[in-house]
Amino acid sequence: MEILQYIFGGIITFLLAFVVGMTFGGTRRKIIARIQNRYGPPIYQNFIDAFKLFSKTSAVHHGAMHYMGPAFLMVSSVVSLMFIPILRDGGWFPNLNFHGDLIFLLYMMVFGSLGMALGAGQTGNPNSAIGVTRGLAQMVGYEIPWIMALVAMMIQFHTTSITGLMDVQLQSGTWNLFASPFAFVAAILASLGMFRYAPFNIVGAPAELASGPASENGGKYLFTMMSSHSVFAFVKLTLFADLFLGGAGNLVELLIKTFLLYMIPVLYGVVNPRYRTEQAVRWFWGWPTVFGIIAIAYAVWST
Amino acid sequence: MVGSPVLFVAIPLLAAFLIPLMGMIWKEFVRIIPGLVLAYMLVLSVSLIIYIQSHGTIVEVISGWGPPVGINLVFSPFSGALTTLMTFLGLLVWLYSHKFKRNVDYEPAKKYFILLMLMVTGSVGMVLTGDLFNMFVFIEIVSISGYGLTSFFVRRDSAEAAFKFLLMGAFASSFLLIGIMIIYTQLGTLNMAEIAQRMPQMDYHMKVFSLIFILVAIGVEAETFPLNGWAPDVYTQAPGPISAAMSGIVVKAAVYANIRIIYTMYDLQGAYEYLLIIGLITFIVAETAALKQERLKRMLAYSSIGQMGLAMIAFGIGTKEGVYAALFLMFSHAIIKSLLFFSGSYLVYNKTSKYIKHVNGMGKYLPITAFLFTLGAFAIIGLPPFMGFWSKLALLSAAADSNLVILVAVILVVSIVEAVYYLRVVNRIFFFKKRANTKPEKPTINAMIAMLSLAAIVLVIGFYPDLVTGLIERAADDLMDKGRYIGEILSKN
Amino acid sequence: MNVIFLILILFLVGAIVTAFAGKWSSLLQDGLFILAVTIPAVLFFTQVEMNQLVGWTRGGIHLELGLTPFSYFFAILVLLLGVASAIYSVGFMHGKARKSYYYFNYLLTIMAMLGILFSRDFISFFVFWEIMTWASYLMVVMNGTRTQEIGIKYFVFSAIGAYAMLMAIVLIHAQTGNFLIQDFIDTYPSLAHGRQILIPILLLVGFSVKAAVMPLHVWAPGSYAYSPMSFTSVFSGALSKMGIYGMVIVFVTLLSHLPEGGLIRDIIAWMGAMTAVIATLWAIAQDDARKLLAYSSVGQLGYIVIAVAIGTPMAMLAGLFMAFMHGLFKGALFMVVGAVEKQTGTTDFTKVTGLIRKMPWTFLTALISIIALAGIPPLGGFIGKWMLYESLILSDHYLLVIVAFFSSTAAFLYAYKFLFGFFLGQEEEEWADVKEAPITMLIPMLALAVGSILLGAFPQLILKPINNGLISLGFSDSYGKLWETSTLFNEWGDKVVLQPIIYAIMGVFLTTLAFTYFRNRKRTRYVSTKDISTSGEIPLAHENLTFKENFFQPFLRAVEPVMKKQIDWYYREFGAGLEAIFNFTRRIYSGNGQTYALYAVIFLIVLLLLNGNLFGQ
Amino acid sequence: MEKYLDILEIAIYGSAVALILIGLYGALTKKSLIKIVLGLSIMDSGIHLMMIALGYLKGGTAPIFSKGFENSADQMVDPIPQALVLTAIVIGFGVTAVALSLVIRLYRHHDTLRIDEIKNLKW
Repeated sequence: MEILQYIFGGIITFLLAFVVGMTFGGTRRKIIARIQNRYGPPIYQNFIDAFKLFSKTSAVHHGAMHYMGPAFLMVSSVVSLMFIPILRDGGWFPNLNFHGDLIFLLYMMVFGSLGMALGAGQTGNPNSAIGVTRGLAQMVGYEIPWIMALVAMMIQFHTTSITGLMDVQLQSGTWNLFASPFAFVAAILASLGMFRYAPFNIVGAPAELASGPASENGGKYLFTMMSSHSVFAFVKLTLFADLFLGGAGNLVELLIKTFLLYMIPVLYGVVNPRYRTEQAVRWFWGWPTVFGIIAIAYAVWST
Repeated sequence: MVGSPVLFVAIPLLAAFLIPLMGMIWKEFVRIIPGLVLAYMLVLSVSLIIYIQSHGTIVEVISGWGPPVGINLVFSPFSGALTTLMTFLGLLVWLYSHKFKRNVDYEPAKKYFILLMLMVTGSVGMVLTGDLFNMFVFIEIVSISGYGLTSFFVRRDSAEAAFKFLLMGAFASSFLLIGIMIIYTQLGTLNMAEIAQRMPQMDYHMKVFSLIFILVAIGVEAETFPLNGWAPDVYTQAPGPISAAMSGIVVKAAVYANIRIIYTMYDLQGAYEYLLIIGLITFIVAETAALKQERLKRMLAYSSIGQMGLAMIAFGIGTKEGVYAALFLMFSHAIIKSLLFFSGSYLVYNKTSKYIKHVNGMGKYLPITAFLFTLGAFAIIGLPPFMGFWSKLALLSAAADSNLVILVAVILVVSIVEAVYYLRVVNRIFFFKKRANTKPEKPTINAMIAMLSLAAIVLVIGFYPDLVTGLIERAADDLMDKGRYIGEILSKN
Repeated sequence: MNVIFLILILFLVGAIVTAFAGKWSSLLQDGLFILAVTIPAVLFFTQVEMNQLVGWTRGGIHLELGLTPFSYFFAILVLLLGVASAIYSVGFMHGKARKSYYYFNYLLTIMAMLGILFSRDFISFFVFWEIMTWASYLMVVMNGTRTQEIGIKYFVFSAIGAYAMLMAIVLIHAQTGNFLIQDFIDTYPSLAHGRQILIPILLLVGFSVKAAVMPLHVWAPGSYAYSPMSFTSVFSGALSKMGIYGMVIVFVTLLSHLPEGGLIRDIIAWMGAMTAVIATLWAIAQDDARKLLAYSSVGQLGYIVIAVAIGTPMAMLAGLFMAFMHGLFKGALFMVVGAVEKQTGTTDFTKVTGLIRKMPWTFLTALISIIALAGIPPLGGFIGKWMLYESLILSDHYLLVIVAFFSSTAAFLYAYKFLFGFFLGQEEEEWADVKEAPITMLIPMLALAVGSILLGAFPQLILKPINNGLISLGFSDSYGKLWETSTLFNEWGDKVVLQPIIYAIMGVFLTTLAFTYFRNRKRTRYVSTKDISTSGEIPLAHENLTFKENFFQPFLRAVEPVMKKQIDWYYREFGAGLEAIFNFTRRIYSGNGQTYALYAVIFLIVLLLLNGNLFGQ
Repeated sequence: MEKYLDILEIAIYGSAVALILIGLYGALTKKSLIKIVLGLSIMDSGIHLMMIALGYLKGGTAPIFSKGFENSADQMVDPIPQALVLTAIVIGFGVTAVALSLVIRLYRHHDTLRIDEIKNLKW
């Protein structure tokens, strides 16, 4: 029966993440449009796109890995989702909350990129491969401040589990945003790269690479990829909220917190041009890493 | 007693005079008789070794004159072990060259075999003699036959090498005479045991002077550092088996003389340090010089010098372990270097210039010879489970036991250089393309037997060192026990 | 006869017999070769008893052989890889030159590795160590390419290591009077302080060379790359672990008694970390699969060194577990390269491409092994990494976490490059008739890949022997029960439970796959990689659609400053300088006989002038 | 008589040392092979002379036990150096002969007698 409970909880959580992720994505498009002085698509435009892709039938495929690429991506987002407490105090399905920790999550989160890259590789489209190499390079860039932030948290609060970190915030009454501010800054700066919005969108580079790794995918493949991206966005936002903003007691709180967090990369992206890959990598190894080091120093000092 | 040590000297000298006469009867006698003589010497020394294990050291007094006046030969565990080694190698060298010199005319062959026999005899004499002046005579016998053998090939630069050897040898013999003279005027005797006994009475400065003259003189033959300029040339130019005999027999005898003088005759502590330092310098200079050699035999020559340096270092440590290590080193070096010279000669057989590049690709054409050379190279580098390893281990162990940590480190670092140049050759043998103008020459069956028996020793001792360690240990005990040596000789008086 | 002897002698006899059997029949030789590996392996697992010592005396030195639980763990790895790679070798060496030579050295290497693990005294240890070195040296130079450079470099560094070890051994002998390892461990705490520091350092230098720790790693890339691939899988997978084996013993039994032990450990750990980073970066820059994997091996060994140097119970478990995993996946990956090399004749990424449909099983092995290498859950690689990070955090080595994590992330780059380079991308005409590798090569490859998966789900299979081994070394037993559940947890009580994770991953994966694949299966058709969308334009025949050159150029540009010069370069310059000096000093032998005579006279005069000082009473 | 013997002794020692030094000079500085061999011979002679001189006993007689001299062992010159010198002279002669034959070979091979031009073997 436990299995059924997991499956049911998983599906519900997935739907929640899907809806929230899609909506946020639509909002972003709208905001960008408005800032660029356009009218922009409606907020629900993403749903329409997804529905359209979902109902399309693919005529061609490029082989086994081509199929598996989106599946890998989906595994990464959904399994990560399962390990993240959506609401604190078990206010939502616990899923697999107690079975993994931060380091596990780190690896789970990069799993998708690699799987996707494999799928993109088999298509034989040079644009995909170029996009993949850029994406992987950028990932090495932002993982450094990101892991620094996480390690700083682990040092400071003596736990590597996400629920543990949430409990710490509950007990002390302060958010980690204030308890370890530098870690928060480093993590947020790293998150700019994770979302791959401008200025770090050279991976997809719609203009010249035809959206990079995704370029050979349409129909169901693209739908799978799109939904897993949305879920993944939700995963990241929820994780940030859990780690730094004390988690959320109910869904409304969760939505507000995640939306605010989401605005950071979105707004940063709107006002910035695009970096080249090596610039992006070096950018991440600049100030974000410095903040990361300060965060660790602060954590060591404060314990 | 199965025979007397005198026979070691008497039989070959007699044979040397008889061979030309016998040669008139049947030309093959010239080739066969030296072999028979060497075989007899080997049998004799083995049986004497067995004999002395139960009966103690043999001191043979020649023509009834007691030690201070007459000449005596001493067959102790130490000198006996060396004698066996030398005669064994001598026999192998003979076997190796027996057919090797087939294409050589009667006259040169006669000279070659007689001189070879005399060289072995002289070396054995150096080891066995208990008289300082007698030692000088034997050194001269070895040297003169060495000059002759070095210049054996007329068309090469062999005369040049021989002349350098002669020049150094002449200086050495002058110095040795001076040294002997000083000792005689001070102590009035030439018997080594008596000299050892009376040494404390000698004036300190005279003692040092005489020691220096003798050390420099014997150092020429023993290839110590500033005195070994002749050695690479001679090894390069002499026929292959003679190079083997030089490094395996002559130099061993010279080192023996060196050691006997320092350990038994003199009571100067500084002499050990001298051995250590000079040995170390010899080792370093020779091994580094070998690194960039272009000629195979010259490389082997420097390696040989370096190994003798190692033996001197081991003697210089001065403890029983050190002596044990040194003897083990001398033994393994004699065997392995002979193997290397034997197989190396065939790898570069057809070129008088003997460049290392001529061995390129020979592994394909001369597989067994190439394999034997590789075995020798691995063994001399000191890779287990071959023989060289145990001797090197003994040396390092002895040095460490005497707390000479730096020495251990230096030896090991220089050993890396040694490994490099040997492996470069091995790589060339197996993995380079044969050069168009080299012609592989198959070893004769005799040469093959000689090489295979050496290789068998390398392998067997490598897996089962106990075969020789007992013998070497007894020899080391014998050398360390100065009082017994003196007592045994003088008791014959 | 004791079974330990029997095993070693069987290998030795097998080596000789196999080498000569080739004269009669190639098939017989192959059969004998397989038997020569498997029979001792079977004997080992069925007959050898723990902690049973056999002693004998050789050359006046007392020697002992025996099996401890700790070496048992490494023996599993050696024999597993040894057997797998032996089967693979039969296919790989088919029709190649120097087969007898290969078999001989292969068996000798395996024997030497087992001998090292059996050795309970330093002399047998060193003897087997050196046999291993020269046998593997002969393998490295076997292809005959760049022997004077790669081979000599390998040997020189091996010699540096071995001689450092030998120095330590003779110093130990000077202290204890014998060569037994256990005696030395017992007397170690009572040694003089200088010796207490010197001996472990020398031993560590010796082991670091084989474990390819920077700055002694420069031999590794070349040697791994230029050996036959079937041997490299043992070379990198098992032989390098002998260094780890020694290091762990030194760390656990010696350095724990030393006040400065912590410092030495930290230095080694940092050296391991630097190795991991630098080697990973260089691996990314390689265009040859063999070299890529070679650098990758160095990098992976770096992690293992970090773990064992940190030396907390969890780190030790992590390090040894990673060592085992590395043996499995790197062994399989080298076999993959060998298969590709065998079928296409080259291992250059810029040439070979799009083999996935030609060699699907090879690709599957590569995929699984790469996932294990990258440390992605749920395969075994992740467990090792996880334990490493947790133990680093718990033991307050925060910067090391960052460094290790960085290189682990960067490893994704070359991991992807490996898969993409050979198997993905455009399917070129040139490789249209490449066939799948023969079955003898596929079976061992896939077996190792299955091993990676199996250890991901059931790490206790191997954590148990590791744990027993560490306890037998005298290691504190706070994690004694770790392997009983498949739950990994750290001292803070946080944990990763593997089974639900694996189920979740499989479930989601299959669901999505079903969603994209099974509903579309009938209606989609396969199109070649030429048939792709290029932003609406149809690619012309001459247009290059293969992206191979400068694969990670942007990334490499970002890290350019640290990759300007290889450490290799410094060694080369140093070596060249030394050779020049030696070349100069040998001019002492001027060739002029008179000069030599002059030396003699001068030497005499100098000695005479020095006399009193030189030969002091 | 005494004084005469003293002077003789000094003269002998002096000439021995002078011979050795002359020989050394010749062997070490002269470039001609022949001169080097000559130098070696001269040096040898000097050493032989010195050996004889060392064994000499002032006013001693020849070391021969003959009628009338049975009990005069104390007065005899030490016989051993003389024996040694005989041997050494023979050896020196042999070495010189070998040396000269080598010189001939060298001259044929190199067309020169200058030792600093015969350097095919070096380093």
